[in-house]
Amino acid sequence: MSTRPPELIRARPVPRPSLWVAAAIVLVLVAMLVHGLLTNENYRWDVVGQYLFDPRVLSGVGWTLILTVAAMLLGIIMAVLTAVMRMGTNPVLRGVAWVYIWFFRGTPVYTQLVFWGLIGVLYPRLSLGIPFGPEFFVFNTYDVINATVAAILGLGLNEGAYLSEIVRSGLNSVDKGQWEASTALGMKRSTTLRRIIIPQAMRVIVPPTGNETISMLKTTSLVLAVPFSLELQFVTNAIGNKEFLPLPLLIVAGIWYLFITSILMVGQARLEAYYGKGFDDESPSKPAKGMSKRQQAILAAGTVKADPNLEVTP
Amino acid sequence: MSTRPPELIRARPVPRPSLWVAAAIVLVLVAMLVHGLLTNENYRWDVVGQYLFDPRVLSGVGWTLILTVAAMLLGIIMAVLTAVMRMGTNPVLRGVAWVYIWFFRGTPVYTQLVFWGLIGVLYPRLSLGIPFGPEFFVFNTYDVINATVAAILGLGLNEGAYLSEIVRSGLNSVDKGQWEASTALGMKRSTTLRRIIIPQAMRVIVPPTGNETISMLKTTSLVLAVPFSLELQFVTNAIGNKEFLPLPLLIVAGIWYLFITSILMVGQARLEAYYGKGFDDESPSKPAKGMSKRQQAILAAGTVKADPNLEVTP
Amino acid sequence: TDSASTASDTASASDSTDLSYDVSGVAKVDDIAAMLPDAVAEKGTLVVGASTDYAPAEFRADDLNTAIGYDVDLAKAIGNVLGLEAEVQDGEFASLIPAIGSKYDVGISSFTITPERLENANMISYINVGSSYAVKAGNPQAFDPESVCGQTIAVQTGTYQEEELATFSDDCTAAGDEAIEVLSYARQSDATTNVVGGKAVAFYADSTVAGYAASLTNGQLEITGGIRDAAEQGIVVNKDDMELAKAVQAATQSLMDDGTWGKILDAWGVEDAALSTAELNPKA
Amino acid sequence: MVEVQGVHKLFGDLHVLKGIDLTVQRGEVTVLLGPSGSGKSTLIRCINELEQISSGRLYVDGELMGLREKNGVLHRLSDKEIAHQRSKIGMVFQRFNLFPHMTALENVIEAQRQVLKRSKSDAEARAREELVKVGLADRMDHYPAQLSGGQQQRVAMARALAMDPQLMLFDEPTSALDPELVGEVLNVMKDLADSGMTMIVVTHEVGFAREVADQVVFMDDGVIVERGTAAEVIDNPQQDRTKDFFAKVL
Amino acid sequence: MVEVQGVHKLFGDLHVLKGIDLTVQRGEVTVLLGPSGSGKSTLIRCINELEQISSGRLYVDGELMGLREKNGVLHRLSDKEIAHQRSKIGMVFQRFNLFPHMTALENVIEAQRQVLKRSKSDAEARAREELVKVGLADRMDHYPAQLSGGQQQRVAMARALAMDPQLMLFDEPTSALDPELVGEVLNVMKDLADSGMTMIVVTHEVGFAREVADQVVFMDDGVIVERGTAAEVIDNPQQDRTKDFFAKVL
Ligand SMILES: Nc1ncnc2c1ncn2[C@@H]1O[C@H](COP(=O)(O)OP(=O)(O)OP(=O)(O)O)[C@@H](O)[C@H]1O
Ligand SMILES: Nc1ncnc2c1ncn2[C@@H]1O[C@H](COP(=O)(O)OP(=O)(O)OP(=O)(O)O)[C@@H](O)[C@H]1O
Ligand SMILES: [Mg+2]
Ligand SMILES: [Mg+2]
Repeated sequence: MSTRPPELIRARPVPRPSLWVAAAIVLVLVAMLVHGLLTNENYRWDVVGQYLFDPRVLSGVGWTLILTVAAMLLGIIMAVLTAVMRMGTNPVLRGVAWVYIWFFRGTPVYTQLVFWGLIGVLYPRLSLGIPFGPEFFVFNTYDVINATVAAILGLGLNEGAYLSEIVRSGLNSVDKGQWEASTALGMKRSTTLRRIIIPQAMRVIVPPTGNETISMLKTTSLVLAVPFSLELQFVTNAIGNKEFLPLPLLIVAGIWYLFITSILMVGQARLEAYYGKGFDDESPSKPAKGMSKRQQAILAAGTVKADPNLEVTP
Repeated sequence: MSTRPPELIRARPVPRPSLWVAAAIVLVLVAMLVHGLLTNENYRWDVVGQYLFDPRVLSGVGWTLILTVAAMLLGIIMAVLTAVMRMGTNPVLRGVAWVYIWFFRGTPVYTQLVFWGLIGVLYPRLSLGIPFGPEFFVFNTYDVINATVAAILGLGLNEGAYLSEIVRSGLNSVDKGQWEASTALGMKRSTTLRRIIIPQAMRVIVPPTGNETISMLKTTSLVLAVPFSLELQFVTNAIGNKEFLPLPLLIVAGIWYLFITSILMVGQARLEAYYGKGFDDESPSKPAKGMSKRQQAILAAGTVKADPNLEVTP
Repeated sequence: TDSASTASDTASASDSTDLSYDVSGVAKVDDIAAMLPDAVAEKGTLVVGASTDYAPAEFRADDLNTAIGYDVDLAKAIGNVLGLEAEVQDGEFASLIPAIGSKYDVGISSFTITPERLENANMISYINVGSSYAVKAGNPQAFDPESVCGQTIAVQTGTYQEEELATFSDDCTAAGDEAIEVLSYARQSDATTNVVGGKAVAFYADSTVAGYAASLTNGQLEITGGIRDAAEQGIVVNKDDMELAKAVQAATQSLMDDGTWGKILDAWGVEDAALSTAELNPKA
Repeated sequence: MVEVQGVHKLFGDLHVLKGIDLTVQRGEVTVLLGPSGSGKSTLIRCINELEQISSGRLYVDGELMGLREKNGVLHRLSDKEIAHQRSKIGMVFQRFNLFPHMTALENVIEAQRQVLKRSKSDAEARAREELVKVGLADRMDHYPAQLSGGQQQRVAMARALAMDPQLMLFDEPTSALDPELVGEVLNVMKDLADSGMTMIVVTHEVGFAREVADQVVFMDDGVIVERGTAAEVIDNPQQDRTKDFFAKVL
Repeated sequence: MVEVQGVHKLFGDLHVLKGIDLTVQRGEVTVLLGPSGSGKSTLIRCINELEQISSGRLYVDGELMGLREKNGVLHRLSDKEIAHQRSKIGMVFQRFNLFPHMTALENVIEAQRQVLKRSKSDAEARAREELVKVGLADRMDHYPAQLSGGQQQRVAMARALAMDPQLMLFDEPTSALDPELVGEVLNVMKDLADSGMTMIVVTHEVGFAREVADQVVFMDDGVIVERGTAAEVIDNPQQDRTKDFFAKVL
């Protein structure tokens, strides 16, 4: 039996003039756009360059990243909690989870942030104790919920409502057979979730969560409602305001957002490759580089049905 | 053969005290929250009531809805266009679609809206003609792109970048066998897309699009960047500002958003039922009421794999 | 309370290279300090809320952290008279107003006094600021402040001038003329930029703000038509805290009487704006 | 061992089991045959309490399944009690349902640790033993995706057997396998039957039924049409429906 | 009718077809047999240009598939030309692949309208004719989901036949069907063979091969191991691999 084919077919591809026409048009348009961007003096590229690495801007970038990460972490915790509550049998907890999602999705995050910022005004003291009964600990609200905490709470709780549905859809995507097999073996719901379902659901949950992170990056700019005034958009606005040069400073912020988004998108693409490869076409394709054996195994088994690598709004 | 079982089993359910404890705790907390909401005088419910149906507020609601619908329509058009471009074989068009998505997802929509508002300053004249060659039509930019148009363009183009991935994932979710069958029958790519793939992909595309609509509702408040000053959030802020009563007017806006969101959520649940029933559990369940025979048939055939009813951020 | 995480800052503007008037010479007046409610007196600080994006009244120094401006100097001076340390904290309008009386003791942030507002807050008048139109240098479009109908005019959202323009516009349409196209921006700097950029013919703002903006845009803008119908601005105190309102009123009055207030405004290049009586809830 | 008495099952309005009576003796192998949709899967899922029956009574090892009668009133058992009843019954599914993120060995260890609370070393020793029995001594550290269908199905059997079941249920254990691989799974099942395990098997493999079944049950449309030995039901059916079915399948 | 000359197919580094030579005469029925993964599906997908071959030549009806030789240089055909070549070849898939949003009739009409540009009435008349032939006169207005697997597969055959193919390819057309439903599809295929259609059929149904095949081809691991009549290959194989395979399957 021959091991290598004698001569591979090397054929000329079909000529496609429309491709070149399209390419030409696009290149001209891009050239015009870039030309316009560079020469239009409204953009003041000198100012952009001057402020791009301003220490205040850099600190703004840092705070934006901190808020993004912290809010996403809180969001994920809330999301897993409520997703499990919604899948459970306890109608009260299901109701609570539903109301949480309804309320936080239904109201603008800006309004929510205003309220978190005002929480100390509305409820000056927080107490831990029996409702209508004795209180064990009493805090001055503003001691506990300072601006940073309020910003993270506001963003995180809002995000949790959106992530909750992602987590739920991830849990639902795991083949029912997996539930049945563990049930038939006598495993409890919680054990099944922890040991069997969640490890497999990660494939579906992680990519859109990456997406949400990209959105969150830009949503952080709303924390000026708290008011929290150290993140990127606020800082660049404040400088632009002061110098009467809002446009170049918007560009400074835009460049940073685009830069971080690009990094996150690369990360997301990696994650999608890690979790999703081999699902799109049914052929046994090469697993993504560096994928753990465990992950390859989940993938190859195809017990997770959906591949909802949906992108999500900011 | 017996047609009805002689006696249905009517057994007492397992007592679950934890359920009642949870219910009690939740009820107390809800009672406290409602009590706090009603009695905390910062909320000024009298003012809320007074402005809830103020004609300016109602007109704001109207404009918000108009913006939402128009931006979603533009977004859907852009999304289908770019999703098809990305799935195609022309590398230039694929590149353009990718850059579009990268840029519009990567920069904050607020910044985009600022630029759309300033487009007339940046490019005072729009011309239709051969690049670097003669111009056939020349417009004064502000005649074409007024505030409403700028707001819709800004929101719609941003949304298109997010929806694009939803559409793409919908198209990908259709069983590869459908592509192969039409290819084997000699059908062209475009015919296959139009006649075979898109009708089936709707099941996956429509629910998250409903979601995006819910998000868009609240994103419209960012059009103050254009500036466009007729939508709900702007109007209530302006009134709150004027009267020194920002909190009750935020609540007015919040109630309206929550109300419209609730309606949209009902609509979305209907859509999901319409498109998604019978997928979650593999049993042949009853199709949703009012579902067309055609839709039932797509469903029952199960040629669309994913059920990514993912919720999406605002 | 809020630590380094917000842009709040204590009255340390004098260390900054930014413009300011040194009020450290203003001494405590015991009679007036005695009028303070016990809670505030015991606290030892006067927390002042301000929306620090309105130069030159209240805005941020170069470090983006320190609040400066003539309102800020006034706040510090009032603090000195009352024997308190004034602390200016930033807040967006929506989070500023409801928090006066709890998070903030008073609000000093160029609030124009209107009858509607007086229904919901105590206000103490301290400055009389007119309105001015600013146009591109040389007024290339020959904007005439006396015939504004059909013009495109930028304004900052929520300002007194926004309301005024709405009224002018109504007058125009009532007279069968074209309405004014009002571009309402969230920030004054956006309004300014759009006049420089040519989207709007003019912007309409507090005369102080317009003058300051014109001076900062390197001669690209000029004031046209002079200072127009002036309106009083006031310090905001919670409706239910008459005691504090009266103490602040007395303190402000004493600063007017000893000339400090006039000197502060002089230092910021804002002349003729100082009021000579600080009136509590004036009938505007 | 298994007593099914007048069991009905309704899914909403759909009447799927219409009064099933069936007895399976300890050590006996029962093969369920019948056309698609006749309710075979539903019946064995009811025995395992994966579905709740709508009417009738079901006993396994003398114990009433899923219910307790106290003072003439029926009470549902708690999840924990049901899990306990279930742990006596092993089940092998048509689609294997191995845990894809665990190796063959881990698959067999998992429930022993979580449900029977066996020590790590005990569970592992037992798992190795069962995997050797099904002929997978050299595949223990492979993930399911690295195993052929027949090997996966044998892991699934080892996983069930490690729980010391008194009854094994099989729902079309070979119908998802390539024709070449069917044999290896049927062989393990034969060995198991020979070892005296009580088994209920849904299958279309008529050869297996002939060779191993003590009792063959033919179901159609939610009722048992005919039952008896393989020779009676398969080779000499009395009912028209049964004759018709075997005419087509054989 | 079909000439496969030294065809190799690589998926990346995976060498799936390793030099296949095969001739199918007009009117002949060829049955492909072989274990899973041996390359049977890949071979018929190459014939239909659903996959591009890596090496060798493939002729259908004397025409070189997918390529044109001009001045000694190979050029790929455009999508349009390939679609035209394809329209002469009908294909029936294991999983039917009917269009779920169209009725049986619409399924058969669609490609006639879009590809052959037949008029609406012509296409409908032809569709009815083909559906009657496969015995579905009374099921034309049903959606695929309302049809049994056997009925769906027959619609798929009608859909392919309405395009006037000169060659029909079948990839395991009965392996997704319940045992009871296999017969009806095989019967239609037998009729088709009797009518003189050239057919290449991948199937595990040895009975069908015996009855209908003019040529039986046994593949393993990307090569043709043995070929001949059914009597030769199935009942009296020469190669060990072939013997082994039929020993297990029969
Ligand atoms: N969860 C469910 N909800 C509603 N109907 C169901 C459910 N499970 C099964 N059914 C229905 O019950 C009937 C019997 O199904 P069952 O799976 O028991 O048949 P079966 O004999 O195992 O058939 P097969 O050979 O196809 O597996 C079918 O009509 C099926 O559609
Ligand atoms: N698109 C593809 N990409 C990579 N490998 C593929 C692809 N399609 C098939 N293969 C591989 O080619 C080999 C032959 O596959 P093929 O489907 O032709 O086998 P088969 O004989 O039809 O088997 P079966 O009876 O299971 O259908 C297999 O190893 C398969 O994994
Ligand atoms: Mg079954
Ligand atoms: Mg195959």
